[in-house]
Amino acid sequence: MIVLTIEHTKRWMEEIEKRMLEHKDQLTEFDQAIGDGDHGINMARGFHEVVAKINHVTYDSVSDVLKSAAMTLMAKVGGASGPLYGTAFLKMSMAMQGKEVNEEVFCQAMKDAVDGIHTRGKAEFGEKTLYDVWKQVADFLELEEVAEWQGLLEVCQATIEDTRELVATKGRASYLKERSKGHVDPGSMSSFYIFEALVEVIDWEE
Amino acid sequence: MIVLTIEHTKRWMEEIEKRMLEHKDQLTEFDQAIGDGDHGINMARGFHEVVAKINHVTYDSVSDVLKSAAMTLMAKVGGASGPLYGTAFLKMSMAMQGKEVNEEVFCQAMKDAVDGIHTRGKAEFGEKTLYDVWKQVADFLELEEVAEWQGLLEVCQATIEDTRELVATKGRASYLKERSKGHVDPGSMSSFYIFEALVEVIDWEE
Amino acid sequence: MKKVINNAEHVVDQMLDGLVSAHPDELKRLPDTTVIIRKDAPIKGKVGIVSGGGSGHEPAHAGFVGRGMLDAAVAGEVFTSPTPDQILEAIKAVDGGAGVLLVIKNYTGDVMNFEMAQEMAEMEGIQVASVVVNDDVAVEDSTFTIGRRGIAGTVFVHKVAGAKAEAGATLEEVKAVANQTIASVRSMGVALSSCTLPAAGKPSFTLAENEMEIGIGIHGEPGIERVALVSADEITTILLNKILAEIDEESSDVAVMVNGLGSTPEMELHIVNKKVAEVLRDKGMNVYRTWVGEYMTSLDMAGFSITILSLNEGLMELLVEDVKTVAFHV
Amino acid sequence: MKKVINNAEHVVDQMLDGLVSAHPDELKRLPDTTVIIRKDAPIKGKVGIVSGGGSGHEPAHAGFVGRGMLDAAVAGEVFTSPTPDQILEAIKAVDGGAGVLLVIKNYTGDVMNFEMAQEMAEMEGIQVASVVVNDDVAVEDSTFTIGRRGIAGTVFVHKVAGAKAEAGATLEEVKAVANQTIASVRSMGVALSSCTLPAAGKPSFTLAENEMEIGIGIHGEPGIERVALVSADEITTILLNKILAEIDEESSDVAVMVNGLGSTPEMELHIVNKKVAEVLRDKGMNVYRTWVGEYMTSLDMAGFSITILSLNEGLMELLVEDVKTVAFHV
Ligand SMILES: Nc1ncnc2c1ncn2[C@@H]1O[C@H](COP(=O)(O)OP(=O)(O)O)[C@@H](O)[C@H]1O
Ligand SMILES: Nc1ncnc2c1ncn2[C@@H]1O[C@H](COP(=O)(O)OP(=O)(O)O)[C@@H](O)[C@H]1O
Ligand SMILES: [Mg+2]
Ligand SMILES: [Mg+2]
Ligand SMILES: [Mg+2]
Ligand SMILES: [Mg+2]
Repeated sequence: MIVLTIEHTKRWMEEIEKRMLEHKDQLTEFDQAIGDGDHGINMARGFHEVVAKINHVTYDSVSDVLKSAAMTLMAKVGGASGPLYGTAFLKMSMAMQGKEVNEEVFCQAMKDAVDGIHTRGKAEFGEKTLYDVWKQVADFLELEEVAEWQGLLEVCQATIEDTRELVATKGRASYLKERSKGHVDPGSMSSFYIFEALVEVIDWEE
Repeated sequence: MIVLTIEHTKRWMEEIEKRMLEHKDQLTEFDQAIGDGDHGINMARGFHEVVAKINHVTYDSVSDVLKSAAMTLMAKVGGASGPLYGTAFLKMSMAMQGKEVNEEVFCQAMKDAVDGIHTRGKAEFGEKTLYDVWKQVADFLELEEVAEWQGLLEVCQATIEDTRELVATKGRASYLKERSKGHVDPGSMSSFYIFEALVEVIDWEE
Repeated sequence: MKKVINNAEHVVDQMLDGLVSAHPDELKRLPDTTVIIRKDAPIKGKVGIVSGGGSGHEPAHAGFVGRGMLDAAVAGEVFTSPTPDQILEAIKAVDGGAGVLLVIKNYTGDVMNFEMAQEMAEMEGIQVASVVVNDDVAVEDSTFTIGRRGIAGTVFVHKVAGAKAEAGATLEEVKAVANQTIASVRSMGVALSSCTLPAAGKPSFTLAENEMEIGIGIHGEPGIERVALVSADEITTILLNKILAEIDEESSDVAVMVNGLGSTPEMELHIVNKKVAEVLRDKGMNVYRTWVGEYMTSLDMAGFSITILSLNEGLMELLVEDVKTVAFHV
Repeated sequence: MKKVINNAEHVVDQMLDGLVSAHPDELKRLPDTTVIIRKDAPIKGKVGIVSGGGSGHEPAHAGFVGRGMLDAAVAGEVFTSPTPDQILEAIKAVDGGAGVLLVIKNYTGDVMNFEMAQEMAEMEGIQVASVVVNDDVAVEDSTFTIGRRGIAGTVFVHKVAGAKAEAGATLEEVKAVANQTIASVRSMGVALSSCTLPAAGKPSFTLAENEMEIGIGIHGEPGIERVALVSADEITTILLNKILAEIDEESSDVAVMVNGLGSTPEMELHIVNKKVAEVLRDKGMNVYRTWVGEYMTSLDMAGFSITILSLNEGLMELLVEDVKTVAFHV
């Protein structure tokens, strides 16, 4: 069964933008608490640009849509999250090249995205970064039927809750050491919105 | 009758210092309202230095004490009030040179001080500066018996009250134009303390 | 109030020592004074240039001491004109036989103290001339007022007079070009927040979260009006219009200074300068040189001032003449 | 929040235009980029030096573009590393055939974005080397951490590498001397108040009226501890001890930078420098050169940082070599 069509994918990006704008202040506040206070601003700017870009182009494949998104994120976000999200979507795009995006292809794409984030950011699982969320989601999708994929929202939430009490050891939050405990990692939160949007669009057809 | 002895004069300066320190914040607040907020600081610093100076010197005349005071004020206060008070005491000192300070000599000294302030600052009566207070006091002393001199406090107060509602046309306060109305001129207030101290020491013997 | 100081009474003294220890080869503090002079002063046969004023305007005035600008800067207490005795020491230290020019900002206190020092120096046989800078168009200049205040435009007077003196001009010539600069320079400032004097401990005034004071003085003296904070472009236009209205626009060549008052980040000053450049271009004026930064501050006040100097051939040359100071560069 | 801006989204763009219009003869903005380059770049046969980072640190980094220092500075959004495509444009614009050195401040984002740009440039056949500055001793440097942050010491790296490149050295030589500088420079800062990002609209953190944050990062990242505000001398001693403990004190010759973070008046920086000079003298160290002012700011944050660069013959010469930039002078 097809998980993502070109339309789904464009819609996915729009749903992400919607959420990033809606939660811009929340993400910025999270980043003010354990970072430098620009994450919400970065995400809102980045995905706004992504939507602006893809709306003006007609694509022949999901892979191409995600490639546009990846390139735009790399060029418009900056900071730590830009290269990481850019890499994630670029790897997805590459894994989907010349393919219809069914369950299997999507799972492989997520796997590659996670590897991409890992190589680029060099964070291990449990260092309290967005990597934690992506890793958990990828593992979950592999195990579950598409029908069950809404479940990934609980997975994200659970991960965010689990990592809340961790000490960050990568990214700006790591400067806080013990003081990073008890705060939600901003990048994990923005990743949650990315996957929330995904569920939204996958449900969209039915 | 002798109005000021060397001792009186030293005591006069000490009494002024006491008041300037005590009312430092008040004078600064008045100057924050219509000036640049340093008058209390300037007066406290200036008269503190005056007392420090005269306590370490033995003088053979009131004129010499006032000359020391004048020179110290000119060297330590700065701003507008420094040269003006410095000039005032210097003129007094000159008027008392080689004389015992009786009622008549003191009145002449006050007259000269007022003229000195006038020439140095070029303010006319009613421009809402310390000149107003000095002028009124000098005129009053000329009319009254020493016995009545405590009365000069009311004169100062009255002048300060009258000038409160005036628009300042000299000094920093003049930049406020209409907005200077309703505020007491800081220099007039510090002048009040100078004369309050004077009354204090003149009574002192009795 | 939060300040990085040891004791409010010693801020000026310690600041001067800190400045000199950062520039031991160029600057010297006259012992037991608040006077900073060029280490090579007095310079034989050169007119000496002395300026100064209250402290709290850093880098003014000591930051402008050096070859091609000031020979000496006299620092008073915070926002308080220096005293005649200190100014006299400066005059004596830099007189190279050709006389000394005093560059005074137009404030009652400064004028009185510098004039007294001038009288004393003349009594000691030193040839002294003085000029009074009054570039602040926020204050009306009439026979009924004490006249416009001297603010950031003073820095251009220092530069021009300093260059002229360095070139070997006479005291009369240096005074003339200084007065020509004074006649051609106009400024106006705006404050977004008050400053706090170290010894006062609390802000000199208060502005609401959405207010600004147009025409603020560099000691926090009130300006023309207190209005709602608007955009950088709008503020810039308000200030420029007032300034240009009071300037002799005969010459279309101008020098620009966008001066930060203390807390306003350089980023914002550059945003202002973008608009300044656009407005002047649209008016057909030619910006010869621009300085953006902190030159005449007001402690930790947030805000800025704009200065426009109308130029002729002579002023252009003097303005860009080589200079070696801590805070002014061409 | 009160800022002199037009629109939070355009602060970087408008700031860059304002900067260039103030220095049209020295600086140039690459069209449709946030890259500021030397107007005469690329310089045939000279190693190009490219640095940059998030905006909000003005005069860093564009203020250091010019002969003897940087060939290009890439500005990101406020506190956000610039993107690889922009950095790539800068590299291409300044490559004079001898290769390009990237001077990167040690932050995850900066390192990732600059490395990606380096990879892209190398794919296009440009020889690129990079160094990562990590002078902030407030952060411990261990294999379990992401290492020390890059703060004001970066300016000395720009100066030394720039002078070496100007002298015609090869990319390897320039990289080597840059790394030597990085190994010899240590800094630490303190904040008295937070900064406010234009787009955030409210302070990044809050400090009580009597608090200061020792070891603050230039993006408002937390430091070592939040303690009661003490005297300038005490704060200076705290910072210096931590810095000197982490520096190779073999050499007794040092360069000093007392860097204002934004709102702290120059007066206070000089008071700090007085103490710095005294402490170093007492330790038998020789202060070769001192810079006091704003070089690596954090928007409108109140506070300062101290940087100590331990010197050898070679570094001394390069440090004082002639330089022509907007914000760094020798
Ligand atoms: N090395 C890393 N690996 C994976 N994710 C990281 C890494 N460093 C930072 N992040 C993520 O980036 C987020 C911060 O992004 P953002 O605030 O936009 O960038 P910056 O930290 O440069 O300001 C963090 O919350 C964290 O989830
Ligand atoms: N031209 C003048 N003539 C007489 N008194 C003046 C004149 N100008 C100012 N003053 C007095 O000086 C006072 C201010 O003194 P101060 O605050 O110490 O100096 P500054 O105004 O230089 O800060 C005013 O309140 C006013 O009384
Ligand atoms: Mg961030
Ligand atoms: Mg005053
Ligand atoms: Mg004053
Ligand atoms: Mg950031």
